[in-house]
Amino acid sequence: MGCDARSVAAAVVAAAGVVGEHRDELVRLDQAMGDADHGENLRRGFGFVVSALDESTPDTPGAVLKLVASVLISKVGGAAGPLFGTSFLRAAGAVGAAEELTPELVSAALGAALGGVVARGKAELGDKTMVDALAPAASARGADIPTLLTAAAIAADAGAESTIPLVARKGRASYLGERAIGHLDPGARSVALLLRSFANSAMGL
Amino acid sequence: MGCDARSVAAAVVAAAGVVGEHRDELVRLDQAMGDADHGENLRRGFGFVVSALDESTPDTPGAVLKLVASVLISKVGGAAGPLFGTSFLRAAGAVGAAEELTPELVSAALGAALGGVVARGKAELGDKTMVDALAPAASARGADIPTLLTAAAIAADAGAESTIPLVARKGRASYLGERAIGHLDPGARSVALLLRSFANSAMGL
Amino acid sequence: MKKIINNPADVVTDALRGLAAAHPALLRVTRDPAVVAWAGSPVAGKVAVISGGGSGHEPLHTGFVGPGMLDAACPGAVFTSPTPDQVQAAAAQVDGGAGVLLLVKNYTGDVLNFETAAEFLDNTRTVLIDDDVAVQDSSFTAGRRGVGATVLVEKIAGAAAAAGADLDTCARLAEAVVAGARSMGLALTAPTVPHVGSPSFVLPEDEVEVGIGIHGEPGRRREPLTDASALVAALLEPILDDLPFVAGDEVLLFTNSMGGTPLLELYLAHGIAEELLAARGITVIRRLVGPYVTSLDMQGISLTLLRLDPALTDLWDAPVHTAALRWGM
Amino acid sequence: MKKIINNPADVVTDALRGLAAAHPALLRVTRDPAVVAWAGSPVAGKVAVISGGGSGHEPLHTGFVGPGMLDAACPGAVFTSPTPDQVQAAAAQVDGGAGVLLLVKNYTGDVLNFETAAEFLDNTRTVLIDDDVAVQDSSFTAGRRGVGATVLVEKIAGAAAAAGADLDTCARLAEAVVAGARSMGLALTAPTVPHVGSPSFVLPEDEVEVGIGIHGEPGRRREPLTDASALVAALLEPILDDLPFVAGDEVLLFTNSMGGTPLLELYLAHGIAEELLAARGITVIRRLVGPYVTSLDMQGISLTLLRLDPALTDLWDAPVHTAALRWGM
Ligand SMILES: Nc1ncnc2c1ncn2[C@@H]1O[C@H](COP(=O)(O)OP(=O)(O)O)[C@@H](O)[C@H]1O
Ligand SMILES: Nc1ncnc2c1ncn2[C@@H]1O[C@H](COP(=O)(O)OP(=O)(O)O)[C@@H](O)[C@H]1O
Ligand SMILES: [Mg+2]
Ligand SMILES: [Mg+2]
Ligand SMILES: [Mg+2]
Ligand SMILES: [Mg+2]
Repeated sequence: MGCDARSVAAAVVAAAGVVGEHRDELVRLDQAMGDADHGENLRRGFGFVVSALDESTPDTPGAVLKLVASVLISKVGGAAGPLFGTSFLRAAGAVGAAEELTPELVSAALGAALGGVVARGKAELGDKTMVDALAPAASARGADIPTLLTAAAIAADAGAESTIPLVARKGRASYLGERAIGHLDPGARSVALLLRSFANSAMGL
Repeated sequence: MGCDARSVAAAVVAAAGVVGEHRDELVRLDQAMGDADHGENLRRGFGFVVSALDESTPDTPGAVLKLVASVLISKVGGAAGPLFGTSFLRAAGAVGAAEELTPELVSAALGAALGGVVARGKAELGDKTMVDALAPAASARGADIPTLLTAAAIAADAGAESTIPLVARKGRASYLGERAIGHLDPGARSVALLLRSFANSAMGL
Repeated sequence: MKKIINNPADVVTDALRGLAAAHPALLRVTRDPAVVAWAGSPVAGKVAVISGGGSGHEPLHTGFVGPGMLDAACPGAVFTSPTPDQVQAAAAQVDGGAGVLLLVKNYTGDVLNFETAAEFLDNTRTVLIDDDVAVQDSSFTAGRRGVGATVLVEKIAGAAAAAGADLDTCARLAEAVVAGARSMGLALTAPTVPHVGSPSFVLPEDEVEVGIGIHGEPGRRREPLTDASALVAALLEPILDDLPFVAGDEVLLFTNSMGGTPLLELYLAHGIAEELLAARGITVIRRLVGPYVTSLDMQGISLTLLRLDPALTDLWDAPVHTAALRWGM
Repeated sequence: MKKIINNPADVVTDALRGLAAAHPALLRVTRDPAVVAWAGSPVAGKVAVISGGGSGHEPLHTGFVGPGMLDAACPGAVFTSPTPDQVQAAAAQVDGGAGVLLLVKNYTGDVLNFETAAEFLDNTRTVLIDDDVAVQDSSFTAGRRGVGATVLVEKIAGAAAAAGADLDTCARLAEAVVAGARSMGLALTAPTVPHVGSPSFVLPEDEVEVGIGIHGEPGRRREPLTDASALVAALLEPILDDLPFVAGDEVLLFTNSMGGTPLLELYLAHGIAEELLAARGITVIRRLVGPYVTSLDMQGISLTLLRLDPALTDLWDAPVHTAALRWGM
């Protein structure tokens, strides 16, 4: 009933399902401001992730996260591939070789994930990107993993919603100027969806 | 009050006006079975004819018809250019150097026009072409020119209508097979329009 | 109608101005009557090769003017064959004294206008191109229309003329290409003719027109929009059966976009056609893939197969330099 | 959605199969990861030039692979930049030992994926292409995107590499082209992405999107659909003002179709642009007219101007043999 490699892998598989369910929504969000591929990119990417996890489940939570990272980086492309990939890679680094995750490790992983996205994408809060969802999520705290991830998911949701009135300064939506106002950022939405799914998985532990 | 060069030229100018008014109708007819240019071809061609007649009116009816022929042949292109052009050229030949047209000459002109179209286009009655309007028109008789041309116009109208149920064997509509059934042939329609206009001009003599 | 044009009546003239500007060293473009001639013409002692037809099929024919292909092209109004005056003016410009070969797509208008011009010209030969198997072949009708094979005829006859072949030889080779080439096309959408302003026909989202020509005329029949494999097979089967093409044949496969179909789909269709031919034991030894015989903005494709022999293959491979087709120079 | 495709998820793979079939002697196409390489690569001692990006812009980039231009192209999913694996595989295939030049359109996804690949490669230089004046240039944003200039960068850097220039020189020339090139585009219709099935945006019959990119993203603003003269001027003015281009400049003018716009309209637009430039005292000494940087079936055009000097002009003129651009060989 601890959060071991198997639980983390199961959570990733569940998240892949959520991505699949929301594929069309994410495509539509990206169609409004971008190139209409975000939902398809993540669906494709998490499809490969599930296949990879089917073949072999790594031993530690960190190794699972690293596998997810390498599949996303090598199979997705676009902005989402490297950014999500890097976030999982940094998260893997943060949890190291631990056999089971703790709230502290999860918190560290979220912070590292944010650091990775910012390092790669150079976006700041308010640039209307996934950072607007991930940054508040990384600041969430909780005494246990379900509580922590639920708080993170709620923060990510609010952060994603906060992108609606913004003009974009990074990513494809930055080409639109004022016309980006009124639209939810697809990457922020997918961060929120993933965290909500992780929180739900954690509740079931 | 006879049918001299000036009357023939005036009739041609009036016919050009009718072509202009029916340009869109002829385009639509040609759009249904062909390439949607018949009305535009005739409008363009008769526009050049009017300009040519503006510059100088030839001395005889035959010379007017010959001028019309040469403008249509050299400016229109498509099937209509050579076919209408040849019909006017043969009609010019039939009326020769006469100063004024007589019913006999008009009748000979219509017969020659038909002969010209058939010689060039090799269409037979029932092939769903302008021949289906011109052939019955060429058989019309009348004691004076207005009567003759009115009979010809009525015959051409009926001939044009008779193309509706036909499958085409010549021209672009022949590519459609059974799908040509139910459509009026644009060239037959324009023959009928021209003859109706000539009849109206003759009435006003 | 959404088009990048000024006055619809002037589109051909305006486009010719742009063509002349874009290819100043290659082309000599004259107006009234409109002729696009190779700047290097006339070449004394060389057969002059001339084609033409209605505009709206670009790059056909103007994009194929240049050394190794056409000496001149006569662009008519949109979808309207050119006038005899244009053909006569073209011949006057490019005739090098060895005769003039007129390559004419088999449409009533084209045939009549070129025929009239030919009456005024000495030493011409006319070859009619009629490769579209969608049209029933019959001596009682206007016969088959000329479509994709036109590019192949122009290339091969042009190469023969460039190599010094005489008029009869050039005409014989052009006829050989016509004899060995068959085509068929389909449309997903209709073109919009500038002087009309509305699509030439209306096609539901789930239907294709099969057996279309290149002038926005409806096709032989409508069929459900199926997947690419079925669509390509529906074009290829009637082509193969018609000549027929048989196992052991060496062919050129020309996969043509009608204008609005993007290269991604075109190459996809081409790949399927190659696989179907391989399965029949027919060897594709040359290919052409692109929008070469178009119908304005129509979405759709056509396939053309030409049976090759070594002589035709060499002529296909010979250097050519035109706006739309270029290799070896 | 009306497209000639089988499974929407397979369009790129299926199209690559057709591309390979169509150009067996020119291209070596590998899958997993997808790479289109010149069959003659690697050339020992020659700088390898690699580009890539999302699919749906054909012939960019795969149509520009061959001697005198790209050694390899990495086609991503439709409108999705390729993965680092593709770039690494391409480099492994075509690296001739003299270094690898990566030509990257400035989009976040392209930059990040090529950057990741470059971390694994020795002796690479990356040049970012960002020529679209429709995007405000600012250090706080993702910056300008790469559009039409990409073809010019690929041609000129490819020619330099073919001529034996070293990696730094090739990179410097590519940067010179980026520095001297500016573009802007407009759309009359939106593209339909295969995996989406509906047009990327909906544009009324009487409006155009001005300042569009090549991924179906909306433009900077909507404007009434005016005549071609006004549309061309609306693209050209911001381009001229940006560099700026001034009287006396010698330029290459690239009039590009976004895919669905027929050649008739494209040449018409090109003619207007030539006239506007002549009126400004800017001399067009080279041109490119055609659908080279497309956005699937989108109707629209873009203009790209490049200020030329004799060195760049010579490299532009150098022989090239690719599926989409070919001369001198
Ligand atoms: N520089 C950046 N930093 C952080 N996130 C970014 C950046 N650029 C883009 N994104 C995120 O990526 C999302 C788009 O992903 P996707 O559509 O898959 O890639 P692409 O933009 O290449 O098509 C955006 O909604 C945004 O959240
Ligand atoms: N062989 C023919 N004989 C007589 N009339 C013909 C023949 N072919 C076509 N036509 C007539 O020409 C008309 C079409 O003219 P038009 O649209 O101007 O030319 P095109 O078919 O070249 O576009 C048809 O409606 C038909 O009446
Ligand atoms: Mg996207
Ligand atoms: Mg017509
Ligand atoms: Mg016509
Ligand atoms: Mg993308």
